[in-house]
Amino acid sequence: MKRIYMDHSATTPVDPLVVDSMLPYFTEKFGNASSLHSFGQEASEALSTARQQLAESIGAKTDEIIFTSGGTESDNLAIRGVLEKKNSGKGKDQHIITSLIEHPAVLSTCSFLESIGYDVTYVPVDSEGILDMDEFENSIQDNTSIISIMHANNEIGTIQPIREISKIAKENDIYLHTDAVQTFGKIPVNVDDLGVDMLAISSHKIHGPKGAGALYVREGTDLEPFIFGGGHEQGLRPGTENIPGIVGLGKAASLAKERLGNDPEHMLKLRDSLISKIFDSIEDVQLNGHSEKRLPNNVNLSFKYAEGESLQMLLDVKGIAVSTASACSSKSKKESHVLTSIGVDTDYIHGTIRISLGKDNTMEEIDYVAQSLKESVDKLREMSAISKC
Amino acid sequence: MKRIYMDHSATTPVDPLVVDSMLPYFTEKFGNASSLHSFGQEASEALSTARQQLAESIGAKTDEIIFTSGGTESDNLAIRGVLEKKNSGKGKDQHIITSLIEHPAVLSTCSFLESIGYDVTYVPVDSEGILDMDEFENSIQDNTSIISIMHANNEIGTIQPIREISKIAKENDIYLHTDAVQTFGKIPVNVDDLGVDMLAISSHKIHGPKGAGALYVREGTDLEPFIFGGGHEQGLRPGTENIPGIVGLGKAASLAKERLGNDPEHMLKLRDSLISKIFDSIEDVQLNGHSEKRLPNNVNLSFKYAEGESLQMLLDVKGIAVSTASACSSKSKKESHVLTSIGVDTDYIHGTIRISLGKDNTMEEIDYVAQSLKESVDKLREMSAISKC
Amino acid sequence: MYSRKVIEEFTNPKNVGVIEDADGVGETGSTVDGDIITIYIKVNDDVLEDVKFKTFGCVVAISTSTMVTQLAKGKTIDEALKLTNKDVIDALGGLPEDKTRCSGFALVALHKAIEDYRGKTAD
Ligand SMILES: Cc1ncc(COP(=O)(O)O)c(C=O)c1O
Ligand SMILES: Cc1ncc(COP(=O)(O)O)c(C=O)c1O
Ligand code: FES
Ligand code: FES
Repeated sequence: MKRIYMDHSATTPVDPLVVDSMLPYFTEKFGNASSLHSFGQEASEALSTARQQLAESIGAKTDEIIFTSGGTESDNLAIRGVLEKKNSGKGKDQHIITSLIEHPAVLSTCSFLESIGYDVTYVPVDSEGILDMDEFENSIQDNTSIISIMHANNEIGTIQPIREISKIAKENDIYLHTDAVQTFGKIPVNVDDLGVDMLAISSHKIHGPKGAGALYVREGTDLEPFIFGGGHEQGLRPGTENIPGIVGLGKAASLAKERLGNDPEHMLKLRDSLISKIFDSIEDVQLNGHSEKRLPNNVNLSFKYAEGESLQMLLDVKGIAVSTASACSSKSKKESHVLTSIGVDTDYIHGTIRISLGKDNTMEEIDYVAQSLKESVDKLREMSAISKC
Repeated sequence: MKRIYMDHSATTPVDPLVVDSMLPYFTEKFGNASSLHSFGQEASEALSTARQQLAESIGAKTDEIIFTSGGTESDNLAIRGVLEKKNSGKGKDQHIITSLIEHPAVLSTCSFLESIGYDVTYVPVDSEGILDMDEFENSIQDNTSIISIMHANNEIGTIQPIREISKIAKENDIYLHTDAVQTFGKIPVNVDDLGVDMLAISSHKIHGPKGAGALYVREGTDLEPFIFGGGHEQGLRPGTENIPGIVGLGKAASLAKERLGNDPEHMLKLRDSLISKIFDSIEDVQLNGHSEKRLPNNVNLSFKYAEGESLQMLLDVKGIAVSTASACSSKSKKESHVLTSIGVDTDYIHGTIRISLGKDNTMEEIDYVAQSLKESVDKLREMSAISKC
Repeated sequence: MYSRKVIEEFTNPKNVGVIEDADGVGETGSTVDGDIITIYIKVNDDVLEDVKFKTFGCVVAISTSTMVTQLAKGKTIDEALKLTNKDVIDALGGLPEDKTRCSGFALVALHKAIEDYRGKTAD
């Protein structure tokens, strides 16, 4: 059976060009970048090249890039790095502003910080997932040290007005971090245009390898590490550098940048076609998230009378991979905090799936998926104890 | 020029069998292990297999293995995980025991913990690098929460009496963590024989890929995570799992276990031959570390009147890769804390190199290295302002 | 990390050795720090006719030593005193930033050798 992958927000296949770029660094140029000998120099040159590639792709300087093990670590480093630095000797009288719909990498970090004495405000969003700007502005305090607002949401694809948020952050002289894990490669991500001080990237979401990520840290932003060891990555991220992973991330980033003119447009066409096909053929369905300020590859749908996990599994049997909520929480059946925050109706909330497109999906696949989705929803509704039928 | 790599304690080339095992997980079986669909299931099965391979190789149960991004992260998790757990609400009145010659992953973690209010004892070692057992026992306090002593040292290769240390830890009901990054694959590493509660492993030191590592956590050992996000790895290590990296680590671990009967013996022969050749041909040289309780692949030498970095570079020009101290610190010319702790003479300390052998080194290479080392030492001594000549 | 020029100078250093009847000798560093540089000069009519070095130290210590001797040789004492750290580093095609500390030692040794010579001739 031909399988169709439409869960690119969970992870992406590695681009064959990226794999090729990585291969020499496993068996031939395998040195430790800290070593002075020729093997080490090969590794450290590869590291520099990757840093340059990544920096260029987001409009940063090379020494503003800190390589990490992934998006989660980057988010942890941004928030905790700033607090730890400001904290030195000053106690925990610091305030953090974030949103209710952040990824667990940010939310769990914040709730840990709350548990050890920091003060956190979780700003709500409207019914399409856009940050409530009034509440945001009102939440600013004298002791606010960092604002962390994601660039786009991983479940519903809503894109936040980071530039406006940045203006307010700057007026108040507060560091702004954004989690760009879902936007990089799908919409333009330029650190100066966005006006952010920190920005998190994850390699495996942009056709790079898992196990690599980066944090952009604007020059002059004072951070402390939160993992301790040798002084790698400007003292901010210790541990022998994952050279093949970082090389892959660098390559993936420059490919993503190159393809920004084509891939997103292609995905957008597929997305809008899928949405209209579904709305044409299925009743009692709603699209969650924003109609325009939305990732070009995100389709988040809620069906009445059809449970999400069951729907996802029926599609899986047909060879179609989609997600119920975000992959992270799909093993533990809890209501998605994102869907709750945008106020999805209880009738709908349990029937939610996320379809996230990739550059290699085709219109043919869209047709098959729309068709399969209709069949599956029908089937579940027939079975359902609460459907109209 | 044929190059000879003798810096295996810094990092190792990935075994081609390991690369092969990883390849399918980049482009075909690329799913996110948290996803419920078939792509996710492939990933999660790979994760289980790797966990089983690693567990078997150290005599652990599968759910005692937490995958991390490397040895540094594993060490951080072990120490901070225990303290954080015990800490909940209780303040920082806890004591940590470690040694003076640990890797920076442990030492920097401890000095960070000291800086935020924890109490740390750094137990000294004797002139061959063995922990001072009397001082160790005397350092135990009522509030000692964790003991972290490395299995073998990365610079001088001295193997610690972990079993004896474990007995004392158990008598006092204190968790024992050991950093086995340098021993795994070189001497038997079995968590029950060693009697440890936690044990750190790094993939790239055992012919696995960089960017993967593991922490063994004995059943019943209470830990908190120190990175926050989704609930991966039993809630102890969030972030999308690095499947290719973990698959590679699993494969590398089972290969290392299989080859334990042959590889170490081979390295031992090369090691002893190299040492005797050097002592036969060069004057004013000393071997640092223990004569017997020593890694089979470690040769740490100090030469009078010949500076280490210069020596390393002359060898590099001849195509031979060795290290000056540990790769981690070789970029900043500071005296090695390990060499200082075992009391190496100032006449000798600056003339130190570490030669660390691998399973693929040959006796022919040993001859060439011994010869080249003699030439290089002679050359530097001729140039030296403080030699006898 | 090191430029090709540095490696070349380091592996094939010129002017290594002792001038037995030197007119001036200058030494910097200490065994405790792990670097000692000694520079010997032979002066004829205010010109540094010969300059030699002996160095125990890192790649930078050795390559700057040989470069300083090469730059100074044939110059008048005044010209030699005008040599800067930057001249030495440029002649080596640059040095890593974290090594700039030790790059100055050789020049200091040369200055000390000249001082030593002037001290002697002042008598
Ligand atoms: C918005 C967002 N932030 C952070 C992450 C975490 O990234 P990683 O899985 O690389 O740790 C993800 C993906 O899981 C994400 O979608
Ligand atoms: C003893 C020891 N512990 C920890 C580490 C850190 O491991 P990694 O580089 O995988 O973070 C190393 C190697 O650098 C080591 O030799
Ligand atoms: S019936 Fe299975 S999750 Fe509710
Ligand atoms: S002269 Fe001391 S490190 Fe270079």
